[in-house]
This record gives sequence, structure tokens and C-alpha cells, in this order.
Amino acid sequence: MKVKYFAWVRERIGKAEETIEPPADVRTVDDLIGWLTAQGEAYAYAFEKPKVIRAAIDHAHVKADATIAGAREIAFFPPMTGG
Amino acid sequence: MKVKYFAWVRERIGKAEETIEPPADVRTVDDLIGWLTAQGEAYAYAFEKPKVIRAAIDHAHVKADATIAGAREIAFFPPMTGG
Amino acid sequence: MTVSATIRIQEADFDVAREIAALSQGRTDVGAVVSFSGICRGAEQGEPIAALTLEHYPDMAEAEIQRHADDALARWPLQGLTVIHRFGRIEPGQNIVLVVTASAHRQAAFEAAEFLMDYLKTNAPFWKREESARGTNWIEAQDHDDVAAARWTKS
Amino acid sequence: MTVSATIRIQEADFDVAREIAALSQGRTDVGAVVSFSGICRGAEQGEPIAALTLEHYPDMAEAEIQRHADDALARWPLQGLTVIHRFGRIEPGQNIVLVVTASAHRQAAFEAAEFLMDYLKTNAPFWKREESARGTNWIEAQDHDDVAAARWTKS
Repeated sequence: MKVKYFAWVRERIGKAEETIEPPADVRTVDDLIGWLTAQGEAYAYAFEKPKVIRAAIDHAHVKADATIAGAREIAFFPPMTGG
Repeated sequence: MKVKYFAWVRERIGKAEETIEPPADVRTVDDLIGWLTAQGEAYAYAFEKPKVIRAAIDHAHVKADATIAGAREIAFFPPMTGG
Repeated sequence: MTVSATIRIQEADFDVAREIAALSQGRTDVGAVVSFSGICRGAEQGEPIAALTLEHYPDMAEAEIQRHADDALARWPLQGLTVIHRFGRIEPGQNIVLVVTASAHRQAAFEAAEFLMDYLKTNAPFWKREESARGTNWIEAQDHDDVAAARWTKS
Repeated sequence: MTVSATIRIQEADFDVAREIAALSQGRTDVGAVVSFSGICRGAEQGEPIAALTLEHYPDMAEAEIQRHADDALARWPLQGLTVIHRFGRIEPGQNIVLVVTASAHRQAAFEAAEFLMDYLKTNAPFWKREESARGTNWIEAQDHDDVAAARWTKS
């Protein structure tokens, strides 16, 4: 699946997007954050406060317990500051 | 004192303004409406529903029990429909 | 910095864009500009109309709008405020009234504009007469406008 | 008549007057037009800034704004709705966002504009970074914006 990062999440991880293949036991957004956190220091830094991180699956906001099954694109970002 | 009339109050009375000299026992806006009502059919028609009539003394909205002592200009009109 | 309101009561049309620009251009302290334009509709309660004619009480209209503008400036942190109300004959599609508010933040700009419009509807001494195929009629005040205006009363 | 919203996410500036005219000119069913312009201020929390840079998530921004615009059209009797959000580098005094609503009556136009601005602030995937003498910093979300957005939730 494709993962996208925005704002300081993107800056901390050092890339805007990547394709990942998490193992089958990574079922929710929360699981995915945990799995990504273990992928290296940059990820651990980006996700150091997981409660602050917002997520979207296929362009719609989702909560941390949302299932990622069937997702084509998952995005992680800080709270939005548009408008 | 000068009296001004607006909208259908003006149309019913048939004039936009006039100078009047009510007797000393005409003390409030309500008293003045009563006194004007007795000045002829046109006035009686304009003030036939006194509760609908709004009044202003010297360019400020007042209630029916406001005193008219010292007033330079009193205006009578229907509820406003600007904006 | 003291902010004063621009108030105009005029027969001529106004230019919304120019009034918005006057409150925001060339400055960097304004974060939010709200404009409200009131426009003459082509029908009143389902009946087509040819035009509205607005009668007003000039001295009092000026005083009333000034008083409410000063009230808005005291209640919200505004950086600019413009109120324009037209009188005379106005055809469908033409402008009647304009309120523009400028503030650092959006909530003050929105609330002050709504407050002023609610007061203009109920307290400013203007009266609308409509021309239609059935002749001319004075438009009646709407109870819901009084309700809208009452929500701003300090309790 | 089905009303559809005009939504644009663009780097270029917009012309408030043209967008207001697009919703009101040449028609006689619109009685109220509200515009909200969000403008880049020259200071954030007392510190002067040189510019903002807005990053966004293009596909999602389009979908999110469309969803909220459709929601506004379902909740209020609007005759027109335009939302424009810029991205990229924006200097103090320049436009960031525009919402224009048109309706027969003022309350619908005001409420729909406020609703959309509250949602854009909290839900639209845009992030502001400020440039100042101290370097660049991501602007933090404001709790009061979440409170403002929550007032529109159907209970």
C-alpha cells in the first residue's frame, strides 16, 4: 500500500511517500503507526506522540482504530491548520 | 414642536411633517397619539392601531410612555423594514 | 489605535470590491474580512415585483447606524467597519445594503456583520414599498427579524 | 434547481469581486451574499513573519472540501457556493482562502459561510509553515478552532 506523509511528519521521516508491505497482523491505523515507529529513528521521531498524529485512508479522515484492510493510500499528518 | 410621519403613516395623514402645539396635558407619546387621533379622519386612520406605531424623539427610538417634554422633533412610523 | 466606522446612506449604488479593498489593502493586521450584500429580489412571498422603493428618515438613520456601528466596535475587536444603505427606487438584482467587517480573526468579523445586519433590519428607519402588478404595497416587518435582533441583547 | 458548489484549490490569487459577481449577477432570486476572505497577517502571536507556506494533500483536499460543500448545500437553502483555497508561499496582506455564499435570506448565507470556514480550519488537509527571523516553524492547530467546528455537529 502507498503511504503519504505531510508537514512535519514528512520532514521528520524525510520523504513524502513510499510503498510499504506491513505484515498481516498490522490491522489498524494504530498498529501501522506502531509498525512504522519500529522502522528506524526517523519514524520513531515522527510518531513520538502518536495521539497528535491524524490519519486518512483513501482521502477520508479515520480514527486510530480504523482497519487498514483494502486501503490503497494511507496518509499521516499533524492536525490541520488551513483556512 | 415639529412632527414627522413616514411610510404609510405619512400617506394616511397626507403630509410628511407639520408643526403642532398640543395642550399642556399631552405629556407622553401615547397622549400625543391620542390627541392627534382626534384631529380628523386622516389622523384617526393613521393611528387606528396605536400598538403598531413606532415613535422617535430627536432621532432616537422611544416607547409609548416616553415624555415629550423638551422634544424638538417627534416622528411616527410603522415598524422598520430596512436592511 | 482607534477604529472608526465608515457609514454612508446614499441613493447611488456601491462597489463591494472597492469597499472590501478599502478595509484590507496595504495592511497586514487584518486576517479576516466578511462582507454582506443585501440584494433586491425579483419576488416577495411568491409574487413578482417590479421594484422596491426605500423611504428613510435621514437624520435618524445616520444616528441609528452610527450608534450600532459604535456598539459593534466596542463589542468586537474590529480593524475596520463599513455600512452602506441605499434609498430610493431599487430594481431586482440591484444592491440595497452592504456591511463589511475586518478583524484579525474570523469570529469577530462574522459576528459583528451579523449583529449589524440584524439591527439594520429591525431598528434602522427605512421602509420598503414594493411595486407589482397589483399596485404598490408597504412591506410588513417580519417577526423573525425581531427574534434575530434580540439575540444580541446583553442579558 | 440543483445548486452545485464551485471549488478551487490553486496557487494563484483570486478576485473576491469576481467571485461575488459570479454568484449574484444577472439573477433576481439571490437576496443575500456573504463573502469571507482569509488574509495572511504580518505577525503570528506577536512575532513578525515574512511569509506563510501552505502545504496540502491535493486529492484529499478536493474530496474534503467537496464533502463539506455538499453538506452545506443540504443544510441551508443556498443558491450558490464558492470555496477557493490557495497553497504555496503567501506573504502578509495576501489572500489565503475565500468562501462566498448566496441565498434568498441572510441567515442561511451567514451560517453556511461560518460552517465552511470552521471546517476548513479544522478538517481540510492544509498545513501552514511560517517564515520569520527565527527560521521556519509549523503553525500549531488551535483548540478554539476545534470548539468552533464542533458547534455544527448534529446532535
